[in-house]
Amino acid sequence: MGFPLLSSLIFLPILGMLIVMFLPKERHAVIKWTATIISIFPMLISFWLTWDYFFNYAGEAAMAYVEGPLNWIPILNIQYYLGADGISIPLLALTGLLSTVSLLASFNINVRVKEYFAFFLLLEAGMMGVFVALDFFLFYVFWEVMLVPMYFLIGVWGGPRKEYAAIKFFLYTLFGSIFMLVAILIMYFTSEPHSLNMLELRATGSAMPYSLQMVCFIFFFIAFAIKVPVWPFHTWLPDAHVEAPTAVSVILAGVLLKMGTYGMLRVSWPMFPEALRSLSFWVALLGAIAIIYGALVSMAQKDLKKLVAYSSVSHMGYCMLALGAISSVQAITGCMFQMVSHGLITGALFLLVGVLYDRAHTREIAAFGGLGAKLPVYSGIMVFFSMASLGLPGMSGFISEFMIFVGAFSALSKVMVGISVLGVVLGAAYMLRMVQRIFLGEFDQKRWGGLFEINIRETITVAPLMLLTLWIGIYPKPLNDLMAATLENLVNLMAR
Amino acid sequence: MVEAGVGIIFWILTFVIIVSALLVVTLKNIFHSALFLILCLFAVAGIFILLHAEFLAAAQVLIYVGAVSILIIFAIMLTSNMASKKIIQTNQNALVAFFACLMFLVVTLVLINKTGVWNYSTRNLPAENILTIGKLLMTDFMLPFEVVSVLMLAAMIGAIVLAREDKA
Amino acid sequence: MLYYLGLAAVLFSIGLFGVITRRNVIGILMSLELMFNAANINFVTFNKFILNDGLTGQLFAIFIVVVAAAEATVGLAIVLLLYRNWRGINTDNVSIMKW
Amino acid sequence: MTENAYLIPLLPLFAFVMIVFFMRWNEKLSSGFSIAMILISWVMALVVLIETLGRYGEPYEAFYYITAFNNINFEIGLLVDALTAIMLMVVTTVGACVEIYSLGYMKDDPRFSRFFAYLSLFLFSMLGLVLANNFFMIFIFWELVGLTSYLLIGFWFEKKVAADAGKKAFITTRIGDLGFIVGLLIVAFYAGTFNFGGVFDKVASGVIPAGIITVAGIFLFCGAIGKSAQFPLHVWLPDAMEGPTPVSALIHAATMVAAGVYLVARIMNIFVGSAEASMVVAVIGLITSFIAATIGLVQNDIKRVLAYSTVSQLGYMIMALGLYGYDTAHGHHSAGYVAGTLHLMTHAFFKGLLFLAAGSVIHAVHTNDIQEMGGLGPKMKITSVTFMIASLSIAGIFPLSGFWSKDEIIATTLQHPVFFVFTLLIAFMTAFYMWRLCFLTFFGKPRDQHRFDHAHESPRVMTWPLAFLGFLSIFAGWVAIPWLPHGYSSFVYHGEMHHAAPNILLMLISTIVAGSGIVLAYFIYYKEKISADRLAEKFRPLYTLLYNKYYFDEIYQFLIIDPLMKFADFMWTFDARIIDGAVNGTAWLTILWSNVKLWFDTWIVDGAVNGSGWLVRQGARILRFLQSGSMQFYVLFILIIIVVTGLIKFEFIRIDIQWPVITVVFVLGVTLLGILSRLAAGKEGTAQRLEQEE
Repeated sequence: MGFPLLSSLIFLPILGMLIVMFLPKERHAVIKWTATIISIFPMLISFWLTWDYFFNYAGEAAMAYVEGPLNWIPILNIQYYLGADGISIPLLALTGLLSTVSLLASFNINVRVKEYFAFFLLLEAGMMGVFVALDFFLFYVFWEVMLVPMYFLIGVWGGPRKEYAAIKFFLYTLFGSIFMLVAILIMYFTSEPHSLNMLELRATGSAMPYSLQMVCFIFFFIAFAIKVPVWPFHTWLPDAHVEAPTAVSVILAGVLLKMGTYGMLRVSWPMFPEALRSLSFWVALLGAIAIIYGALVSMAQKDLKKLVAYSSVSHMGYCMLALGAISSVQAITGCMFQMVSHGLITGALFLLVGVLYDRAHTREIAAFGGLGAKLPVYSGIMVFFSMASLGLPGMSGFISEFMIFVGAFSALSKVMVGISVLGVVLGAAYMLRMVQRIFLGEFDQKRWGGLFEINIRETITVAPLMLLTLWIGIYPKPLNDLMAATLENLVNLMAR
Repeated sequence: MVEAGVGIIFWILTFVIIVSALLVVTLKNIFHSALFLILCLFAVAGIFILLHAEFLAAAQVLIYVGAVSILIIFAIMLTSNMASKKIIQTNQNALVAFFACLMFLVVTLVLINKTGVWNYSTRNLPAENILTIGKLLMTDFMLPFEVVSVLMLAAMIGAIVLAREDKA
Repeated sequence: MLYYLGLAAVLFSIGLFGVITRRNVIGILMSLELMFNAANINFVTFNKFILNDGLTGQLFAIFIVVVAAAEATVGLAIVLLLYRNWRGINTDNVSIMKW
Repeated sequence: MTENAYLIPLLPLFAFVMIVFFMRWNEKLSSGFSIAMILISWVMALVVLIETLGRYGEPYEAFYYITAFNNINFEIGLLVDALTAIMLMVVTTVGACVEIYSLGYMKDDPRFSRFFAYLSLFLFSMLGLVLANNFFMIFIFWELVGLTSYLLIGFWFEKKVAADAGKKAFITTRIGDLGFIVGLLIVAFYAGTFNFGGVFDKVASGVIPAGIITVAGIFLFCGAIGKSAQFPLHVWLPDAMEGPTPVSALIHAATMVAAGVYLVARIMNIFVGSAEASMVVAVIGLITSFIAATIGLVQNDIKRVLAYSTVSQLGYMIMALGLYGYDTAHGHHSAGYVAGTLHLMTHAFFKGLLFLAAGSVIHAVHTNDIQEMGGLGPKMKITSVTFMIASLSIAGIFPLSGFWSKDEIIATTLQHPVFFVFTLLIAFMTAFYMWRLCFLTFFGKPRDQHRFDHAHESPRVMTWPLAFLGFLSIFAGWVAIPWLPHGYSSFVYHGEMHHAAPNILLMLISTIVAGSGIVLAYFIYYKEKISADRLAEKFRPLYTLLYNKYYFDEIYQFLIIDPLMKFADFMWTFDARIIDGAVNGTAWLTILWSNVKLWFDTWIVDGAVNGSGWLVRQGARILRFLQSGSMQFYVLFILIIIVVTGLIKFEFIRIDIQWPVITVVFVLGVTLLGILSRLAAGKEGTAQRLEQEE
């Protein structure tokens, strides 16, 4: 075993947090740059992992870069056990990238700078940890660790209703976590000898009696569904997104939501095949409802950020639809694609909304109009991502949606998929309405004459997202190959 | 077991020591206290001789009586005003302290008394007291000896540094 | 032997009393010297009556004397310093290390 | 050259990239580069056409990249057959003409470079669409042309109508694409491949049930309905005329809207496999064609008339293709395929020309309303002449190119009487409204003197493309003259080659019908023998209905958009009130419960805690006297403790209580002692210290 790359993904941000904590409080610039530069290292490591995995491990489904298991709390058989495979690697890279990008986008934070950046790095550590943990206890710990900085980031630096949003987010997620904890405990006491090793528990789970499988599956599902969020557990999301500062919204949309779907793929799907088989239809149904419902609700929004937030609900609905199509590798691959692409696109949309908000101090769609003439570059980028979000070919959103549809069509009720496709039209409708009302039409010179164009730092933050969106959209094969073996294995596990 | 002559001398010395020690701690004039301290230390040197520690007695006289006491007197003369006898030389703890010390003394004495069996030595001390000490210092106690000399040096330097007038 | 020990105990108690009650720093130093002497007496006594061989007790006493001398030196230097800074050497005035 | 055909779309893409990133600040450079690229593409398309002719239309297929994915192939490849070659030619020709024309038309626009960038991007997508060899790729380019269409319609986005029109176009076509996607899903599921050849093999081999083929065909046709503006999704195309006129000419007349027709022709094998689907196609085409033609009769906006004419002609082509599928499914021979594709080509040329000429007129008089024009013929010779050539062509007058294609379509409908009658009726109406346009615009007296005085012929960059397209409008159809031994029909065909015998009677009928339409227009709008107003008065309800385009927009607004928005609002309220309300309600209940607990906590549990805290505080107030800072005091303290410990330890005092009690009593006692001693003397000491400090 070589250098513990996965551990360093977790502990570098923590180290960074400590460093930031020891910096003098008033030196804002120093703190900002330190945090950003530190966060570049995990990003580079995650990129290197992607690269290395692609060339050396992508063909096999086994865990790579395994660290441990080291006994951590031996009396409970809790281990420090990390590993990565085809479904965690892309998400790690996404996390690394988005963390750096959002730190870069946080440079306009001016109150309690030190705390903000320290929390942010802690958050990054938590997210990385969730994606690499192979021990349930460890997984749970990281899952919760991430909540705390999130709570403060929303609650301290958020918008006008930040306290409400933060508490709602925290309690809601915690509510779900409790179910997860119970399910973990059930698993723990069922396994013989008692174990918390996720990979070993797959065998335990599938050997459990049907009723117990159902209970565990549903408990896990509630925990993860709240995080995704699956309709009808989604109402924390618009509040949290809208009140959170820009960078935090980016992380929320880009990474946190993925943890729910990741959890399903990593934990509950391969563990309880029987329960999964009898419930997969309902999962897909929830997904289909979320697609249509999210799109409709976001059509009715007047607040730009809320619109994007509800579009997240709709987009994560695609993931759920795909997760319901358990027999199709294509759908599951599409789900992974959608996770990555939603992270990129919605992350970028939030960044851009933040850019506009910084200048105009309002997010009301009706307040704008004709910005295309005044801010051509900004409008161009925003239109680009709107198009990506509504699934224009040549961008990642299209690839993922199409894969999901193709896969789901073969595995699920045709009518349901047919109805879900409506989401594509509705998506076009709300995105275009938004674009039209903000960028097209008459320009109000008196009110918005003072707006200025997107600056270099902001452009740098969205540029990588743009490139990746295009890359995945035009040449999705590498990403597909990266995950193919793992997903095939997963589908086989689900089909047990 | 104490021989008669030695016994008389011992009691005299004891008397001197206790009285002068009491005066040291109670006299209002600190200068007088210092003088009684010298007397007390002399008497202790006598006790040492009684205990066959001739070299120690000599060292006691030289170092304590000769050096330390002079030093103290110097310090007294440098610092306080001897003429002002009004200064109360004891603080508000005196009463409590007195009882506490008395109790301590009682406890200690009773303890000494209660320890019934002492493991007396049968042999006598080496005859050539000074010779032996010298040998021991250069052999078995080499290291402590050196350490003590370094300590002395450090104390010296420290004293100089502390007592130096600030130029500023 | 018990008398010697008794003497030491008395001397020690007196020294202790002095340390506690003296207002003057120099007075405290002098009381300390008394306590050292009490200890020395003990050492020498035990050396004479208990120790089977050698002069370890006396050697210890010698070291104590030396250390006492050093302590006196430094202590007095501190006294001088205090005097210069505070225009007085009463301990009451040095008790700034309290709440 | 054919093997390098992929360069044809890539060159405009290159132009787009170069303009966006490097040239956008230099208008001349960007427009010049863009035109150069499309001209090279044009030359290459020409070479490809000649090579394909040399192979007698033998298809050429190339694969560049295939990835198998859960038994479905995703691939990127080229398919060049005769249809493709001709479409390439059409697109590049019209594209080149339009770009050159735009040099003049868009001259003073602030976003000049961007216009050329968009045009290049569009040409890339369109050419890619034409060259695609599988459903997946065609869908990708399908969406991309939709995007560029959106961008170009909304090019003058400061105008709200333009922005609205762009959005409407995108969303409406997207509704069609919805069906297209479902069709693709069906194809992928049942055929397991997206490749045209592969799918057609599966269809032909009968592996796929007939019902599925019908459903798939109809769903795929939905895409064409959206893109080619067929009933009931035709409403976006007239609105799309808010875009710059060159855009209307290129995208909304000649190429993109033809993509739907191209798609139907391309996947003809599926329709051939299902008579029902073909019939749906044919009927939709006929309805569209008829509706659009009737609306076109009464419109006053020159571009809208042309737009409805486009819709109508597209319906024609679709109908012809549908009838071909229907006939072939029943084992008859039919000229429909040849007719549809031929009309696709000729229509592209003359409709492009019509729009460009109309643009030239609009450029001169700055209005779209034909009621404000009139008598412009002498002032704008080239424009008016070319416009009239195109009008003759679209009306189907011998021997212009429109005649040959239209004649073929009418020939196709011979076996279907209903279709035949309507087709002739539409041909009549087409001739009528086109010439109504001509007479009102170029002949008679000027109705708005001010605008008339202002009018002038357009610059040469605008008239030359007109002349070139005029040339094509006359001669392009000649390739299909039935007496030619190796004409169009021996080159572009589906299934087996079928050489129809020329039907002179039919040609005569169609010419007479078209001619009578022109004559009627002549009497009404030139000679004014029959008053148009009186006619309108007489048929007031019909006129109103037509003038308001059968109220399609209003019906959609009322039946679909409004309910949808209401529903969206309702969902939002539902979300905020019910779902979120449930969450918040739970929170409220929890808070209520916790308030009860809070009371309990405050007074009982916390009371205990606070009480102890209070105790500690009070104790600390006393105890702090212990911390005197006086060394001597500490020593005394230690001494006392040692003494007491000694007393107890060595049993001077016998206490028969447990050690904790002893400890407590002992500590308390010592503490009190110390405090007392401090208190006794504390004030004095403090006072002294204060004195010293002063």
